[in-house]
Amino acid sequence: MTTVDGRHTLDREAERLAYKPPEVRHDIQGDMETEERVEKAMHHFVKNFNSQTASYLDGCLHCGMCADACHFHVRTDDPRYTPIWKLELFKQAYKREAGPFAFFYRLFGFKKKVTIDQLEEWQHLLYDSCTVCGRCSLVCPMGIDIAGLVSMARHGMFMAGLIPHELHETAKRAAETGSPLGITADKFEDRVEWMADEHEVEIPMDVEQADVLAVMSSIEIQKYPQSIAATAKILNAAGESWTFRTDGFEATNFGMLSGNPGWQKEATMKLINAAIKIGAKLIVLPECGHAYMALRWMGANMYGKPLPFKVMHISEYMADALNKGKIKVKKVDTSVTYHDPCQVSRRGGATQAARDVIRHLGVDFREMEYGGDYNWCCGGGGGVVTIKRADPLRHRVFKLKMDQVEKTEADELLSSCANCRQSFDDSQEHFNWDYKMGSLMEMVAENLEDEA
Amino acid sequence: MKTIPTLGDILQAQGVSRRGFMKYCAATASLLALPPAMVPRIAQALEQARRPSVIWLSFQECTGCTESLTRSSSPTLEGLIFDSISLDYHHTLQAASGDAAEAARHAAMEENMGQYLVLVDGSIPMGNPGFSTIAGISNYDMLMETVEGAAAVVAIGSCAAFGGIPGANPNPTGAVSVQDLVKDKPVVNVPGCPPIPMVITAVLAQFLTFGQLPELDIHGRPVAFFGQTIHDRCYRRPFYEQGKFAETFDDEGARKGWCLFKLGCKGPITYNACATVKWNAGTSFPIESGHPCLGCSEPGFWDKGGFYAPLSTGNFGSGGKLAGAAVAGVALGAAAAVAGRRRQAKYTKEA
Amino acid sequence: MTLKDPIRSPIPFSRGNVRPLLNEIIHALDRLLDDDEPTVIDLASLPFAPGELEELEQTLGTGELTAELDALGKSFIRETEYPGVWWVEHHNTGGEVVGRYIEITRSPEILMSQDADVGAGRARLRDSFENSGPELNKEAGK
Amino acid sequence: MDLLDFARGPALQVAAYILVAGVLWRLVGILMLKEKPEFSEPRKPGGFMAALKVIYTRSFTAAPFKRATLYPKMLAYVLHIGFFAVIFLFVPHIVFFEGFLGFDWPGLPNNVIYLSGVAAVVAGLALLVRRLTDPVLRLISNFDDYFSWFVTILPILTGLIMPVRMGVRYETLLAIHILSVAVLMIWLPFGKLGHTFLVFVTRGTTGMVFERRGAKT
Repeated sequence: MTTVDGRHTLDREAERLAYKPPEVRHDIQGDMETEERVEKAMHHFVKNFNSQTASYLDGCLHCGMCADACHFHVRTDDPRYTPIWKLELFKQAYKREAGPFAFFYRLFGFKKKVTIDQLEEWQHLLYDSCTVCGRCSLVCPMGIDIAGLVSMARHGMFMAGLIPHELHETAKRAAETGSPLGITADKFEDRVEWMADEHEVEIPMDVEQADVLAVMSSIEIQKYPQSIAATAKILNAAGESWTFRTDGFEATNFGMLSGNPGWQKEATMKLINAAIKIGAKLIVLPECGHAYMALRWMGANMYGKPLPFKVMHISEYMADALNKGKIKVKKVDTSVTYHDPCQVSRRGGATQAARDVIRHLGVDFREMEYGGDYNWCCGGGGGVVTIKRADPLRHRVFKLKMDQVEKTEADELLSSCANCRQSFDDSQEHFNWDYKMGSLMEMVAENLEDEA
Repeated sequence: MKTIPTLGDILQAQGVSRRGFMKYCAATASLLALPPAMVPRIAQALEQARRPSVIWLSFQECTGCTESLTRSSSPTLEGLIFDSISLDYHHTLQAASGDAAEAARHAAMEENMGQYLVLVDGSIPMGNPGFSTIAGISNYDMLMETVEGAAAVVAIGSCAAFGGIPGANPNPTGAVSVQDLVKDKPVVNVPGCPPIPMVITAVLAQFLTFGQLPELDIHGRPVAFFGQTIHDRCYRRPFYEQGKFAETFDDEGARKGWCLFKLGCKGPITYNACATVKWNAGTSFPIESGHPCLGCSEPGFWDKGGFYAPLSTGNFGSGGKLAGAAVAGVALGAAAAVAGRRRQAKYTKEA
Repeated sequence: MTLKDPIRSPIPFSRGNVRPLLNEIIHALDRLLDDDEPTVIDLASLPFAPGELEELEQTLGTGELTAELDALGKSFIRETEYPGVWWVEHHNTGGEVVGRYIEITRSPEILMSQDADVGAGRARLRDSFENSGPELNKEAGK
Repeated sequence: MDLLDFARGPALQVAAYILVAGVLWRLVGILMLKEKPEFSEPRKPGGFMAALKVIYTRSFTAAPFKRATLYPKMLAYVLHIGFFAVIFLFVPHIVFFEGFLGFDWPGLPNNVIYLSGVAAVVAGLALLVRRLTDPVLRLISNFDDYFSWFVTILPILTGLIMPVRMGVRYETLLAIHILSVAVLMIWLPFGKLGHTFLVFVTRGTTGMVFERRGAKT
């Protein structure tokens, strides 16, 4: 390998002043005709054009500053990873089909029809190289929410059957079995029982009436089952009337990540219905970033009216409980830094919650340089962690995170997102990076003061 | 053909000394905007110059141009130039009238065929020949007849040069300028409303001295006088650069003599010599008296959007049309949005 | 040089045309001394603000020599405080100024007696001398 | 009618009609598309104040991006401020605006304006060079970017030539200057120069969406 630090490759064959387009890799799903694919992509692009997206797509200045905010571009210097370039086809469709001057764009062919070759090429840009982390949205001088647009552009890609296989399979499994990792209600019940035994904690399941509905993410159920126990401990300690439900336990939403609004709605409605059924006043979301975006901010829009209950991320719940004295924690003698899940902090607005919790833990907290809202993404968000072929790129990008974390010289790295945790674990393994990575929720659960 | 005395002869006959003549030559050099080093050459040329015959035609005019030329108290040095020409016809100034006057004109034309100068003030009505006649002859006919044997034509004042006030919108008489009609003779324009008398004199002096017409700009005006804008030669220019402007005619800026740009001064686009030659024997010029330049020596000066409208003001026309454009814009935008929504609806159904 | 010479008017700093013109005059004096080349500046060709001309005239001041010429109106020729710099003004018979010059020369051309005038004068003198000679002699002889 | 009359009259008139119609066309065309419904429970009041807040705050670079975007931002500031000074603080221009607005405001001495204009042009050139050399910008740029650059710089250049003159008659230069402004006015609503008005829409939208989430704007 000739890569020295990933940024400056020793490629002596490279053409001067030109970039070498990486080989176009693309997957296809289904057996549609080419034309049908293009049509589908176009139709589902167009469906998204409302006054908000239109102003965004019309407002771009081509200043290119978003490139400087994107970890994929910063780490590779590949101009194609410029965030707004990832939306080029979406923009092209907008200008031709729905913009104020669409008629002229079509009449004079100022913007060509999107082609299958382009769509295939953009698969890599819209999926493999975008975690929808939204850092670019903050640098844009026009204030364009680029990340939000990427999510919408994915609708067209999904419907055209032009998304990475692994993501498609994961999303499909989620739609069919209710969980991206194929965790059925029975399996969930098993795991919950196991954890209840293992950690000697009472875990209510399928209670008919409860104030709080707790939900989990598949990654936790599968990979970090102690989270189930931790959730239970905290909710018990707070004295909540709460329950897990087998008819609504999966918080992740791969319909959203992959770009299938139908599946997204299905997954969201399961949770909403379960909560309504038990008369819950609150859904506590697990340590998962995109689940927060899917239910907290997009849930009501899927439902078509305001939700009859509140939605909180577990970090928000903990902060609230600690601030109100509903739970108490022992002081922990360690130094920690905190990795903000993009969808919870930067895009979700709950940045302060985790910091409140950390304050209560009394640890030596070391904020990363430009932590919080400007945090570098773990590299695995937006479904990227599921895309196998994107691994080398994701690892390359992770270097930024590593540097940011190491600079704090904290003993431990905390986060509040199982997806982040998974990509940390994977990248740690890849780099043989020995760093203690933990869950904020688990730290709280382990240090609860009993009498509270 | 009568013998034409040289200017030297005339001056000698009047008992003008050589020193006086030198003064005269220096003034002429000054007049022609020639460097003082040219004085000996001018002296030499003038001594041998012969008195040309001049026919002055007045058409649709106000006599202001003639006034301008004759009002200065005589005898002046410029006046001497006039003494050295033979003004054979000028129906305002000459004693003769009617047939006798016309006879004088014809006589001058015949005697000096191909040699004489025609000076014209006033514009020529093309709408109806009856709008302006002299001795029953239409202005057009008289002009064309007279310029036939002329050496050159000098259009005096903005009316003769560009149509001037008679030619201003809506131009009821169909007034045109001399250069619109005279195509086969050299035409020198000395515009201004009125023109600076010295400039008229200078053109004659040039013809007299060197037997040729001065160098002209794109509007047919002598470059020596119309080569620079009022703005460029204006003593108030430094105030323009400093951003100090009179806002009204009676404010502090006006009293302090600041730039009159905001009061509609057309100095920047007006080519004339007022700022240096000045008026009333060098006393002052309009800006010095506190009034913005009207741009009277420019074509169409009457129709330039108002004397007191600043030069950089755009002429946007009626607000109604702008409102119309706004309505059209909203309509087009709405139509585009509806079309976009339709396509969306169609696609949603198909998808 | 005279004893009066050291008294000089201070040159006020102004923004208009006066300073550049004074600079011009200094260079013209250089040319006069170095190359024996006179210069004439035609003040009519310069745009003066009200008062500027007076300011210039005051700045240059009045020197040792003032001459008045009467030919086709008066002319005033005055050496300024700065020898070699002459202020020349021609007026017409109506008293209006027809030309205003600064001449940088040892003596303005107009002060010189002109050959033509000298010749005419000689002729006039000779004429009166010859025509009135006998009477004069007779008177003297008495 | 000479060139100057044409420029001051019909050319400016038509340009003004197109400018007004085009701006409204684009704004209405965007804003009349379907609304995005929003039912989520807000964390903070969003609304109009949030829009205003972001319209203001996005004029400044967030600390983490300062280093990476310093050069283009600096140039953009110089270009914008220089251009604005030239447009709105040059007295003849103020008089132009007063002509249809009916009120005026104090201007700056011409030397300052000339300097601003030169600075704006230099910044514009530097930005163009960047656009032509930076791989990202080369990739994402299209005709609009170059043409918009051209019609923006042109009026500044034609304006700056006026005091220099270079042997061309003033009224011709003035006419050319006004015509170049007319071109700018005509193009403004349609290309990326639309950011002059869209910036309020895009920033405002983001302000309203993200402020109510309590998220970083």
